[in-house]
Amino acid sequence: MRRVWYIAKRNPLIFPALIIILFWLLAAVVGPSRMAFSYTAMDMDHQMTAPGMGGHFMGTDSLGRDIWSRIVFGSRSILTIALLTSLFSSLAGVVLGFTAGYFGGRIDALFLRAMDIMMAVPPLVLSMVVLGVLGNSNILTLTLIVSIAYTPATARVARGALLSCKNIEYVDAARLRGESHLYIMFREILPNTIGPIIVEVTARFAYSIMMVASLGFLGVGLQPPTPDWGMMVIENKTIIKAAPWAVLYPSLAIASLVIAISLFSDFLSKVVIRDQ
Amino acid sequence: MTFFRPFLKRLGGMAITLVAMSILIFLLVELMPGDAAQRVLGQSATPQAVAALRESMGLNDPVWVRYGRWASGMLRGDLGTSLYMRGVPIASIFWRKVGNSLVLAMLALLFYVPLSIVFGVLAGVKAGKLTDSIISFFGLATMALPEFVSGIILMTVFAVKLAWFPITSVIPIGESVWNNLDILILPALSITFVMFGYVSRMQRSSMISVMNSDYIRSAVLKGMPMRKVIFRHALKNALLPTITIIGMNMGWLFGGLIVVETLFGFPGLGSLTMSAVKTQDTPLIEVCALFITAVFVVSTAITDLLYGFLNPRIRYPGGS
Amino acid sequence: SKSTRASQSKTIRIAEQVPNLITPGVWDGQAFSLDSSIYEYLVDIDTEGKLVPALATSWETTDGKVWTIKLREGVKFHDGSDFDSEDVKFTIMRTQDPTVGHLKAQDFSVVDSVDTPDKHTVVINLKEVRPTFIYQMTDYNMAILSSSYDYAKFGETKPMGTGPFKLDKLTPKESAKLVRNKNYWDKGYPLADELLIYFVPDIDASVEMLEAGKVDIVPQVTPLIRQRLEKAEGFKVVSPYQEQRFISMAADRKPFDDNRVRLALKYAMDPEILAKACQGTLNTDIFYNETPIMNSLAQYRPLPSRGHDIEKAKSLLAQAGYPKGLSVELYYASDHPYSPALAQTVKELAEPAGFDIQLKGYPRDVYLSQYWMNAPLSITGWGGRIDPSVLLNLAFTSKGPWNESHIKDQEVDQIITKILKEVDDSARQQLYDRLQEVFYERGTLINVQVPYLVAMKDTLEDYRQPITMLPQLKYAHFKDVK
Amino acid sequence: MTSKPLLDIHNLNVVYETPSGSIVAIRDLSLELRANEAMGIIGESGCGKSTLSYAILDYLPPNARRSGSIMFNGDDLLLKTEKEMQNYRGDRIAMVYQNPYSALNPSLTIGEQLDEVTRVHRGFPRTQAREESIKALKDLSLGEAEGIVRRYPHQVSGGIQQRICIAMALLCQPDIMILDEPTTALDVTTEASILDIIGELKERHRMSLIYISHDIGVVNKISDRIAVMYRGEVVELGPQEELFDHPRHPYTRALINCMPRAGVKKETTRLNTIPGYVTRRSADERGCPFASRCEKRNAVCEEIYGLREIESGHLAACDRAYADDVSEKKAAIPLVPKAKSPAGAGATGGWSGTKDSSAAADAGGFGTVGPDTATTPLIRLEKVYKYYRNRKRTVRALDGIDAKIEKHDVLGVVGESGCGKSTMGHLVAGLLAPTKGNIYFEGKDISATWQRRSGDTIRDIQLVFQNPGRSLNPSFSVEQILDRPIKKMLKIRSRRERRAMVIDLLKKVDLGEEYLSRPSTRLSGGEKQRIAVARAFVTSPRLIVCDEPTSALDVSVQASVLNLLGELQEQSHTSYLFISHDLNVVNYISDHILVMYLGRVCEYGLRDEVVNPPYHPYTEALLSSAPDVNPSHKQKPIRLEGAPPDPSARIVGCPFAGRCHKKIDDLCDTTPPPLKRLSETHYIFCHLSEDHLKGSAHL
Ligand SMILES: Nc1ncnc2c1ncn2[C@@H]1O[C@H](COP(=O)(O)OP(=O)(O)OP(=O)(O)O)[C@@H](O)[C@H]1O
Ligand SMILES: Nc1ncnc2c1ncn2[C@@H]1O[C@H](COP(=O)(O)OP(=O)(O)OP(=O)(O)O)[C@@H](O)[C@H]1O
Ligand SMILES: [Mg+2]
Ligand SMILES: [Mg+2]
Repeated sequence: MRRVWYIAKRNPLIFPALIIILFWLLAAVVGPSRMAFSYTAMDMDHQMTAPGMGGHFMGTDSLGRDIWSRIVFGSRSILTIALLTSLFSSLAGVVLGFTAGYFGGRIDALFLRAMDIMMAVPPLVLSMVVLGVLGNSNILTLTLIVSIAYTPATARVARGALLSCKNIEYVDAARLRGESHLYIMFREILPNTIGPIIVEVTARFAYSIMMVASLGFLGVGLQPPTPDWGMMVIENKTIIKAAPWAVLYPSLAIASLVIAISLFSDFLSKVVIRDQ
Repeated sequence: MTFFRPFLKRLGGMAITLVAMSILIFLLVELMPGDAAQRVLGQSATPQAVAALRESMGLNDPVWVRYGRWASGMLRGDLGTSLYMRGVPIASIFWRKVGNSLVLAMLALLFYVPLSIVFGVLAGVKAGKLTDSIISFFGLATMALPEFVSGIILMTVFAVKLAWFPITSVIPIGESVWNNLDILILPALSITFVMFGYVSRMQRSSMISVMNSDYIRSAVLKGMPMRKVIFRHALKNALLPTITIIGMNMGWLFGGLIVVETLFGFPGLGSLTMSAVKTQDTPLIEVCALFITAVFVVSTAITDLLYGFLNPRIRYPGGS
Repeated sequence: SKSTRASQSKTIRIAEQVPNLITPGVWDGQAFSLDSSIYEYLVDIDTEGKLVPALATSWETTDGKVWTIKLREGVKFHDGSDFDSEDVKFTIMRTQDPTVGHLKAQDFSVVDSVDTPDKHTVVINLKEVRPTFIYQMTDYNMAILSSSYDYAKFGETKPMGTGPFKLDKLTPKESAKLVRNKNYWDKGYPLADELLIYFVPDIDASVEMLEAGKVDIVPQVTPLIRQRLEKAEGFKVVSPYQEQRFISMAADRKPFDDNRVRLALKYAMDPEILAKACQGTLNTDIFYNETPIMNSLAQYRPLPSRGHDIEKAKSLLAQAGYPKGLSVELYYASDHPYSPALAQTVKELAEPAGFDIQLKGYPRDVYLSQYWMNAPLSITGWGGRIDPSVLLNLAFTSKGPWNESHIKDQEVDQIITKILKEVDDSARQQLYDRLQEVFYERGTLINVQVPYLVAMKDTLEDYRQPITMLPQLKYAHFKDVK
Repeated sequence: MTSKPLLDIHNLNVVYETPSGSIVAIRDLSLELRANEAMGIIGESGCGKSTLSYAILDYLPPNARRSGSIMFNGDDLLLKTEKEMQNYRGDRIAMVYQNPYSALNPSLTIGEQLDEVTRVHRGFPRTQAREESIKALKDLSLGEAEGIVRRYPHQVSGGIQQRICIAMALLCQPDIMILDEPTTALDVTTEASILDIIGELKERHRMSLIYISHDIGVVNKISDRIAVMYRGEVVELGPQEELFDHPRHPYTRALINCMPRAGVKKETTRLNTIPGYVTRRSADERGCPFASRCEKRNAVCEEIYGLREIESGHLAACDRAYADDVSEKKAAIPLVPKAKSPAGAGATGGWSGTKDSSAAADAGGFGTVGPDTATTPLIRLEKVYKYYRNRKRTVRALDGIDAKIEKHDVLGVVGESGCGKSTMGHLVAGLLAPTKGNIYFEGKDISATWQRRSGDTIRDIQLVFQNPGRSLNPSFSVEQILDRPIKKMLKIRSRRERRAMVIDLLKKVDLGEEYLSRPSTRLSGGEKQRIAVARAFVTSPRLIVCDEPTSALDVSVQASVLNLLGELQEQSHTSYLFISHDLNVVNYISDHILVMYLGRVCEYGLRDEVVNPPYHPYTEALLSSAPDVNPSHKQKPIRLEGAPPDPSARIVGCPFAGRCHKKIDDLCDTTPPPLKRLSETHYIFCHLSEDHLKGSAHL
């Protein structure tokens, strides 16, 4: 704890980052129920009004919808997807990477080759093609695809983490008392690799947000009127001059959340990586 | 001999990856809902017309026959014909766009590689100081901004407000990218933004670990001036992981191109892929995806070889 | 530098959206600058909306069954070959070629034979009476092609017709350069020397190019862009014609097979709000009705406004067996002007009545090729037709190839058949009146009429684009340049 | 002494700022180094030895602060700027440190790294610099210097790398050379020859040395004066002989006494230990740094202390150092004699019996060994081969060795690094399976890995690893670590019963109940190793394989662990396979000793037979190289030329032939050495005659 505090003091940016993350979490959990406007409500007397007018804290878009409500509501879907993808991909990554790294040999070679192949397609391209193929995307497909696209990378991280522990003597000690592979992998090794894996999860979290936003921007993300942040940016790009807030605030939302999470992830890696 | 062996091995590995990848892409795209023939003829076409087209397009063959035909076409350099622009050979559109994208990618590389290495080294040498904090935060922030956000920012500042660069990156008719490098600046900068973060952070941490290494201690304690320590002793070793990262991120670069090219309307591989997906032009999607994959695989292989070449431990293996 | 400036101003640059198929016959409605400048039609429509001669100099029919058309002499195709009656015959017979997948196949199946008594006369024998047949020749897919040119092979890469401009260079998915056709029959035209067409997929990017002075014309902009450009200096946004967004309810499946559900949706709509969502004003530039007939047409008959009545809608739904409301998917083209805004507004308006609408937006091409015609509820853009009958047959008879709402109403079928054959104008109008009543009572569509918008430099003059949707760029020129 | 000191450190303090507060690494340290003097600095790990050396050259991490003064030739180094320091480093003061491999830049050739020293400090042109470099290498008796300069560091062996580092330090003929544990990472034989060279060079170049080591034996070989450091302070300083003969400070005494050394055996002696371990020192701590571990501490220790001269040139920081306490003066404290254990009886058994003598014969003359199976040994290795194959090469880690361990017996295995000691241990423990050959446990074939061994066998053979930090799972508490094997192997369900057993085990290894919930990361090295030992004893095994169990520990901790292992062995009659590269340790604990070289056996016998002539030339070399605490034993080591051959090469003759100082030309290279049976229990593989083997210059 004292260590954490010491590191935090030397990385003061972690404080605003934590506040921002907390803010968005809070927004996602309780925000939507506290909004003066529903995220789809069209206030046709206030189309593209500037922030502050007509009770619209961040102004409205071309359909008179409240930007603030949409952003707050949007935090829900983006955080859900990002959380789920980072968890899924890490889970799948840990299972795959651990299995491959632990058993080594042919399994590992096969795994590495498969991961090479999967990694050869950039995640964004893969997701875009698949979502394009599927046509319509919802939270489930989006989560699934982004998770799959990210799994090879997390699997490699997990495998690397496992390999750094696999040949340490306490693993041999466990073997010599006849422990099962599962026990060794998940009871002996996992707790010691949890640091890099958690760092990876948080990093994935940030990447997922960027990815979902980018997919929204490319028009293969969630369907309107779900207020997806990336989609809001592209939707309102036309009115960037008439109503810059409609582009600015969603962009700021994306940027603040991703930067905050990246800072957090960075901080976490400093805490977790002991020898510094 | 020592140099050729890994080369051949890489080549074999590359081939396997590419073949597997092509199968994957082909299957994935062929599994698209909807019938290609129907798509060509539209919803109002008669079933006979659709059936006839199916037959003539060879869609009735088993999937592996179709894959074989497609793959052998690819090997011969025949990229097939577009489904959407009926009868237009893909090659006639494709290579020009690839060329455009490569110019853009090269320019971006030209921007971000030296930039991120210089700043990464600087941050690494000044680790813990204010310079480091500023560079690191800037790197993190740029990295955390999706390309389209940084692209829009760049666009509003440099194209709309200052009008230094064109707002869209359309190539004037009858000209090539080469005469219009100004249209590339903003897209290249958007990519630079994102990649700068990755590469400079990598460079920083490898610089730090090198600067903490025993041989740097040796160099300092030999009385070498700081300049010599950094440039002669540290940099060569600290660059190795960075080179790997740059090579590995080629895939990322192309992913980024899709967003950036779409945003700036640049006629490159990225926007071609995007429009292929939007029009569900399956043969074109396949070619684009395969090409991006190939770029990644080849650049990874080159990186590996380069790494081996630059690293004496791999170049001259074995003890005395 | 003077000369470059002069030549520049004789060059018109257009930012089109990505071209669709270029070969006539299968166009579903995009990239018309390229096509309409290369190809021509037998007849054109002038600024007053009247039919005027183009490649045909005159046309006549005695009984509506045999049509005799005189062709213009001295017209040459871009490849130097002469235009004659064989080419017209080829163009018409091509509609029935199954390998083409011609979109006018249905309409021209009425053609029995085409005779070419001499090089400049064509006689078309129909199987049935069609008093408005000549209007079919204005359809954008009926560009006159050369009988000696291989369109299957070169149609997409080297399009060739008799139009005022010739293709000079085509970079697929990027740009096209068209140059003045020196042998053009209409002496003095075209006024411009060159047309440069950029295919820019993103409408915002196109507008930015316009603002940056890189192009002169951007067709098919949204009302938001109009607002934006109107604030800036040096641009104008014109609306050469109105187009329609049909909110179609599929009559052949649940839930819209029940007219009460259709009525419920109609009662839930608020035309004022829909107009605002389209960034316009109701009955000024946005119109709303429930029939396929545009307000601007002579055949249009106003019907009483239904009014926005949620209670009524609810009770209708309850009567139809949906007391708890229902859930339905609405398909639309997410990158087509007005459609996304309309879709979201329809969803929002219908919600209080008990409709839970899921939006399914797809890129226009995907939408058209995969979901259109196959959706319970959809929003599709429809251009106007100079004569409504052209559209009616296509989209509202039970056999119509583009019958997206799957309406199979005997009375509608009968009325349309009669309209097609009816020679007498007032009798025909009575039929139209009845047809609109039927649609008001039990129709399958809500018709939101929206302006088609073209943004351009304000120095550009005589941009003509009649309701056929085909721009007539041979007249376009810059203010001081002749 | 009257000569002006070359280096005068005065009241030096070094403080590190860390997350858990400030740590004083050097405290009020004063030290003088005279010209042409070798100063040895010893102390346990963490006493600030390295910090001192870096403080002199101003190469401390950013979180360190220095104060005081370091006068070099009249200039205060503490006041120099970074730029000015560059003129001292590598030119006037040079340094050599522990790990030669990582100290050389992997991407520059050796020549490039050497040349730049003279190019920067002397401004030599390229060719002259290169000549200079080659000369320096030749100075260190590196024969093929012209070839070496063109290689990269990874292409030469560790011993050569260290010589290169030394050559690099010598290039500008520095006034002072600081050596920070330069031989710790090297084998004893290499260490010995490098120490030898350093001694020679010091005389030749007339420079001063600061030699840092945790090993008294090593410092002893090279130093004129010795400083003993403890927790950042010099607690005793004096001429080498004087310091060893009359250590004044309790810490020095303890340090000297806890080293196992020639003549000290477990049957007769218990090693001295220092309770506790080196703790970090916070800024506000007062009093004698050693007080908390000192058996003789009194109230005064908490307050006054300070280095005072006791005799001329001999200083100590303890008030009792003045008292000429006769009983404590000598390093050799009377040690508690212990009864010889009955285990020795088993040691009279014969050489690992080879039933199939013809097969043995073609593998190298084992045929002379008669079947001697009066008693079945606990473990018998029969012609065991272990090859590590990878794509590039095959390492012959074990090349057909025979060995045996008697019941209630300790077999010590010694040999240079890489000779296959661990491999042998792992084969016995079941982590690996032999490539060829058999391992018998009480006559039962167990040549398989743990996966195929029966539960009984697994319980009967346990393993203690070298690095205690790595053998305990860092995310478990002490109780979890001990509880799991009880549950898993003894199948005891009751939680309460298990806990009682755990407490019992802890008691066995002298740890209290309070350790139960301690996370294993918060234990000192010695405590960790105790827990590891306790874990090995969970199943009351018949055999424990100890793979260098003390080599990662400080001498004081090593002593306590060795004591513990010895005691437990006495009590439980367990047998040990005790692996170590340290002959002194093996000598202390073993009943039998097996000397290995390159995967083969050189010599086997009762301890006293092995460490006394006649012995195998390799054993002789090892013995002569082993550093001894007692300065009177200063001896000329037998220099082994070159490094051990490539373990993947197939060797026809004697593997040691290439480095043997008694080699009989061709014969050794071409014919495998025959087995010589020198007594019932003593075997040697060598071509030399027994007389020849006896007639050595050693001792
Ligand atoms: N950068 C640092 N930050 C904080 N504490 C440090 C740092 N470097 C060393 N220390 C601490 O300072 C003390 C002295 O360390 P030093 O390395 O000088 O000891 P040493 O005697 O050389 O030990 P060893 O024999 O292990 O090399 C130790 O307690 C160590 O943990
Ligand atoms: N897993 C392995 N793969 C390949 N070679 C190995 C492996 N393990 C050990 N070796 C090689 O086998 C030889 C014997 O190794 P081993 O660890 O048994 O030696 P050791 O005597 O214990 O050495 P040390 O004193 O350094 O621990 C060495 O040359 C080593 O490099
Ligand atoms: Mg040290
Ligand atoms: Mg070992």
